[in-house]
Amino acid sequence: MGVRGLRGVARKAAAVAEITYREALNAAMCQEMDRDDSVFLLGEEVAEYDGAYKVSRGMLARYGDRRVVDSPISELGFAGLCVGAAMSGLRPICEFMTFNFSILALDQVINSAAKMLYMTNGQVPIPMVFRGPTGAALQLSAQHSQACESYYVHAPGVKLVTPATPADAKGLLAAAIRDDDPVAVMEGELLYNVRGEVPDEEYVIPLGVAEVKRPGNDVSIVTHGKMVHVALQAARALEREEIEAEVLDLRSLRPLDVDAILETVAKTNRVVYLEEGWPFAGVGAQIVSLIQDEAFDELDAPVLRVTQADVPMPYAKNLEQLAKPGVKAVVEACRKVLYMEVGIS
Amino acid sequence: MGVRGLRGVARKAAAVAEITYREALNAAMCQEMDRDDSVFLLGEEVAEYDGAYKVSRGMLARYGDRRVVDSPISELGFAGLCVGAAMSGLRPICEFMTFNFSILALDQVINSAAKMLYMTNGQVPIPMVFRGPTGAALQLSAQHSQACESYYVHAPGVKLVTPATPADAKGLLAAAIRDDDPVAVMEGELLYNVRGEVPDEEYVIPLGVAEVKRPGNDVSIVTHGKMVHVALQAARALEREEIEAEVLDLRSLRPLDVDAILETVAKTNRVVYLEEGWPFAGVGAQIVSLIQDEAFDELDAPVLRVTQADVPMPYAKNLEQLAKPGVKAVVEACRKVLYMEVGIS
Amino acid sequence: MAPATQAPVKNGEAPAAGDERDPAASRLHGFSRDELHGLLADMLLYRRFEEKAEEAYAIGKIGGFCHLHIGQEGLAAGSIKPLRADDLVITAYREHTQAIAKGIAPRAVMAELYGRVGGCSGGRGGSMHLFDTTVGFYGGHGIVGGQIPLGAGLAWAIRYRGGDQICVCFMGDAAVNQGAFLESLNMSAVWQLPVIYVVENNGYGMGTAFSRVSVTEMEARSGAYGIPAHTVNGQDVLETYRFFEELAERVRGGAGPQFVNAITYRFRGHSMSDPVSGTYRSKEEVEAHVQGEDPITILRDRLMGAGLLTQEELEAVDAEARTASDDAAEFADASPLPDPSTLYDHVYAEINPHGRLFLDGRPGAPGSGPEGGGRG
Amino acid sequence: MAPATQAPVKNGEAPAAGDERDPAASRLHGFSRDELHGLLADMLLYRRFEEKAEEAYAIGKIGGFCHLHIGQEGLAAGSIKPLRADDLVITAYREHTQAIAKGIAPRAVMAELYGRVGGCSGGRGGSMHLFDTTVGFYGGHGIVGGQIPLGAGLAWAIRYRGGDQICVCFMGDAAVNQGAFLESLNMSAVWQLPVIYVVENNGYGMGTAFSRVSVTEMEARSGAYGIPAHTVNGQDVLETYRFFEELAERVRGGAGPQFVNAITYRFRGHSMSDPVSGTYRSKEEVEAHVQGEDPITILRDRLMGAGLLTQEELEAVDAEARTASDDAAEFADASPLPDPSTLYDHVYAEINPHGRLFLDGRPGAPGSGPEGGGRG
Ligand SMILES: Cc1ncc(C[n+]2csc(CCOP(=O)(O)OP(=O)(O)O)c2C)c(N)n1
Ligand SMILES: Cc1ncc(C[n+]2csc(CCOP(=O)(O)OP(=O)(O)O)c2C)c(N)n1
Ligand SMILES: [Mg+2]
Ligand SMILES: [Mg+2]
Repeated sequence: MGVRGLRGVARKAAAVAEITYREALNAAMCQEMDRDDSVFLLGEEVAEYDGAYKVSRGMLARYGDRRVVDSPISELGFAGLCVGAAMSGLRPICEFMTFNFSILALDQVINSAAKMLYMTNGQVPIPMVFRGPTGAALQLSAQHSQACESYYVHAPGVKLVTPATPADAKGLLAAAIRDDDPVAVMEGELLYNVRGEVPDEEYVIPLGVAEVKRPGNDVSIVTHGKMVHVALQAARALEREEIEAEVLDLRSLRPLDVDAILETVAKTNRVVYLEEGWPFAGVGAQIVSLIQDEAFDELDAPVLRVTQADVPMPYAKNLEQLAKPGVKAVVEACRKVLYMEVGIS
Repeated sequence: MGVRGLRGVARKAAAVAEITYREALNAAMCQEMDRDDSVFLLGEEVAEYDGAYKVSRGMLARYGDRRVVDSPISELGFAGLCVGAAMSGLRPICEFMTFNFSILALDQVINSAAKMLYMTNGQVPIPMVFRGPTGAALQLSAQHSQACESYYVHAPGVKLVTPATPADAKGLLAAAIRDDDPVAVMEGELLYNVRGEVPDEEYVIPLGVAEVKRPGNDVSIVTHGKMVHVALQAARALEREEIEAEVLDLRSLRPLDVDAILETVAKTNRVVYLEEGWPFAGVGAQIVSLIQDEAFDELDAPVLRVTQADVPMPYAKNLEQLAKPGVKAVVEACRKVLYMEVGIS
Repeated sequence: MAPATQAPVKNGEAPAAGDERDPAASRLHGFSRDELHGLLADMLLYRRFEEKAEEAYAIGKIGGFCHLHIGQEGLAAGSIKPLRADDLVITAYREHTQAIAKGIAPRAVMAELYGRVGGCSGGRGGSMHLFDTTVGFYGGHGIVGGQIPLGAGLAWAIRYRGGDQICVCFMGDAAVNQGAFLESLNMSAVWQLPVIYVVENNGYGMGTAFSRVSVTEMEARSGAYGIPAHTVNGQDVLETYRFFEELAERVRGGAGPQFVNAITYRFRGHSMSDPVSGTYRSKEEVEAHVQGEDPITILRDRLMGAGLLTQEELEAVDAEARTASDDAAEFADASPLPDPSTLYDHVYAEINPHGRLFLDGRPGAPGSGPEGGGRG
Repeated sequence: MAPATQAPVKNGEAPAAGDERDPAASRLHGFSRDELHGLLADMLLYRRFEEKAEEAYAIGKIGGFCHLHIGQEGLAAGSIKPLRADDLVITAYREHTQAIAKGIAPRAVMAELYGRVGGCSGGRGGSMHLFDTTVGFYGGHGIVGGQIPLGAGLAWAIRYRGGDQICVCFMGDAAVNQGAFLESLNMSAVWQLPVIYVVENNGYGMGTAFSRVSVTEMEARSGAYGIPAHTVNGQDVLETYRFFEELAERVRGGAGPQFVNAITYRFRGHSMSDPVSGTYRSKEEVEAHVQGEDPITILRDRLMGAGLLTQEELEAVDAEARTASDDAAEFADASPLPDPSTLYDHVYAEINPHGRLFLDGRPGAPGSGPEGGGRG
């Protein structure tokens, strides 16, 4: 991991510690709240309960109830309140218990946060963060298992990052908080316990820089968020067949590291896009469109996409497993873009 | 127009009349309300005011206030109320004054309407229509000029049609009302006054059947909704350069007439996708993805997309014109996929 | 302070046995001995059923979120049992016992929790999405407040058709802070819909006491729309039953929408992953409620006090409840997982003959499900 | 019935001149002659300004939606003029006169309506999105109810910083049926934010009388959250001014959120495309209000009745208003259209050095705007 590096932009940190993704998010918020009093955290259960997923553990005690605030279950209202606070220059971190519930708040995200700077001719930036888990966990059924990237990335005006590792969680969330635009930080319930090395000291990863999480020459698995781990598993499976897959983690969907995408396309000429969400007008559709537009002649095969099955998420364990994009589907897609026989392994 | 025909599925109507798109929508609703008492119309200003855009003119007088109902300005609430009524078997037509405002209601569209049938294991169909204008009219600025297709088409469970002509307006809206699934019917404020021939008698166009609005052999302009007219204008401009553009109007985005898309690709080998909305994860992205996946070898050039500029819609007349996808951009894109010099005409 | 926390029982304090016993002995509050035993049996069934579910969850037979109603059974029985079979009920995600009360077989509920084909939603819905429209149970909704407009819509449909059913729409106390509450109550009032909105006021939304997210009492919330507010002690099943019996008939008769603040208490954590007590409520608080406000104990004591229930009878009723719960679990366990080929079923009601409905490269015909994900 | 329709003036009936005149002559309601002339001049400016806008719209100089405030000027002056310069105002789309009242120059407002660079939003916002944060005017929002949570947020920020400003958040009568109203008022009450929510109750949301979408009176709407409700006659600028002057200081002093039902009436159609009368209100109703409830006429008559205004003075004030409006229109007309190269400006505050922000094939550098649309 980390092979491609950060193009020299991120601050190089000496000391690292192995912590969880959850702790990394917590560390990023504390890092930024320590340096800037205008940063505050607001959402359901974030204070007294330490967060529904314990991401804000200890923060109420540390910062008090002025800056760590439990809100009523009023997604549209508290998201809008945060946008309003940002209009006057504060830097709210608006936690959605999960992004599923943020569909209720989407009007404030799109019509207020995303469009504000433009329609005020630059007078009113919205320096805030929307964060929380997106996508499926385990058997949470149709209304609690939706990947929400498409809804946040379609409208210009919002940025979107999807950290996959603890280090990225810290660095990207910190960058999102410092950013002068509204940034959605989409996490994963199933990622919170993932452990990894994270720089101890101040750590910020610039938005818009993808990372090759695993180098390879034969086929590129481009992906983001939680699916990075599925891609890495698939790459390990392919390794056994002597196929070297490169795993490119976009990390940021807006801004999008187009150069990194074109680089990996040029390197392997074969691409699979893997994402957790539905296919129709998903993120992968845009990536395919971009690649065919800008690297049409570099492709040796159509870009294949692996997505959630185009159905609402079922509850039953077996159906859920079928519906989720899995290692097997990725491996088969990779074999297919390599014009190998499919369905053997 | 109508060259490709309806695959013999639509009822052939003898008598036609030239009416407006607005009148055609009205005719479709009356046609269906006459034959089925479970159909009703609910929305802001639809009754006493005859509709904000006068689409429901005369319907209150004809059907009474049991079936033509003015609602408070409560998009989430009345959309949800309609879904609830549909749960018990009624067939609501839920009018959004414009789809811009329906972002407030999106939770009920996605989490209730789209997912209901699935999570009830087929027990509770949602036979309803969401309808109203989408996209920009003239100088309505950022919050009133959004094309909302992506938000409605991403989640499986909702169908989406985008009539471009009066005849399509009548036939597709009628089909949408009869359909047992939730169907979004996205109209256009700038289309309401468009005139065209519409069958007088019962008229239904099956969902999922695209129509070649203009045949041509050199390049395909694939599009939907209001942009069909821009495509036809572009085709006429190209004709002057002896380029014969085919204009394929998808009419329905879910279900999607993939055969029709592949046919036109096979015919011209060069495609431009034109849409009113933003590019990132737009409908066009999906169409590109589909074409490169299923007709990779048929393409002589990358599929180009013409979309709204990736900015919130500005108010100023000149900026708005720049931001909207226009004839010139389509013509240039067509010339580009034909590898002709661009920027001359 | 949330009502449930400070003063769990606001009114309807149990009168002395002498006051409530009918002159014709062997009746209480007008209920016959059989009816009383029936209510006791109902509540015991709910309790044992959920204890069984708790066990099954612990050993991984049930997954996902699982929100137990334990402690709130008086409300389930007292509000749903007086309804007519063709009345409609819609609710949130803490709905196992409400589903059983409305008439879904414990087997079908348990199998749904197990995610099996025998479940009332075919295994696709799970704990939060129990449905059986044949008994008038319209789910089972997971977005807080999401069911409120839907409930208004069900009531709308009743009125539209000129029927005389009513709709009962349940929600948690935290749901009244969702905008959907305002919009739905207002429309219900404007259109005089036959709907009763019932807040199951257990004092907390997850870890947040109602008093921390509201400066007013619950009763104040419906007046803005001209909807009458009522308070009922949900731990007293007899009071609750009589109350809903009467209110349902009034609404059936055209009284228009009503708002009920039903005081209750949740004996378990918010869901299986939330400890029973800890950060947001003390062990003592929970203990006090379990001791003093258990709807089952309250009814049992009254029946025994009135000489309408013996220890043996109680044990027999309880044994039956346990047997039914075990049976439900056995049924669920034996019920197969859904057929993988049905993955794409029921996304759409009409499989349209034209075009492609599913955009992952599969035509959507049943049986064409992918092995792990779709393809864009 | 909507208040404005039935009884446009609910309280604050103008007392006889003798009652209101100060012992020290040449004062009325405690206002000095200069102050009174100032308020008259303000309202006349708003009126003439919007009449000018109406003209400009008719000849196509202004496009899109254009919602005039004519008839409601008493409220604009009476509620905003008593505020401090550093107090914040946020509102909906019928905001031309509110913007001027808070301190945006008529030139900058008119140029915005014209869509020119000299506009207060650089021509990008238009009539519905007037902004100037340097005078505390935070827009200008087009989604009905959308500004209500934003207003709560502005007030939140004041409290967060320990400031003593207040936020005044305006909305139309129809906006109180949006869920955002409940959520915002509730949060404001829970957190005791320094905000005044003002309903400009002109009796109609577009073509719908308030009475058709509410069974309660407006005053009933805020009690659910424990927020005090007040009613003021917005056609009486003096009453309105004194009322807001006092309320603003109370809120500044920590009284918490307030709700004001300001009775007013719109003399024009909902927007330029809506006829003044017709389907939803009769010609007679409008005429009666124009005759009896014009805030400018009311003040004029009182001043004249009290001997505080002569016909010549009135004409001079009016001439000034007309001159200022003409000047604004001339300025607007002379102001250039925005530079096409700025199309991609201000979508993001930070043009990130990494990656692509704009997905239509253009890197987003200023000056790279497309000729008609982007490219996916
Ligand atoms: C819109 C939305 N926001 C947040 C959640 C997460 N959540 C699930 S239940 C719950 C608490 C609801 O409390 P209450 O309404 O009082 O019902 P109870 O659980 O006490 O029965 C929360 C916050 C959700 N499901 N939906
Ligand atoms: C969410 C939303 N729904 C609908 C509309 C269309 N619309 C614009 S103004 C309006 C009426 C609002 O009336 P009111 O709040 O009373 O304000 P007034 O126009 O009387 O000042 C409507 C329905 C909108 N802009 N936003
Ligand atoms: Mg609760
Ligand atoms: Mg109004």
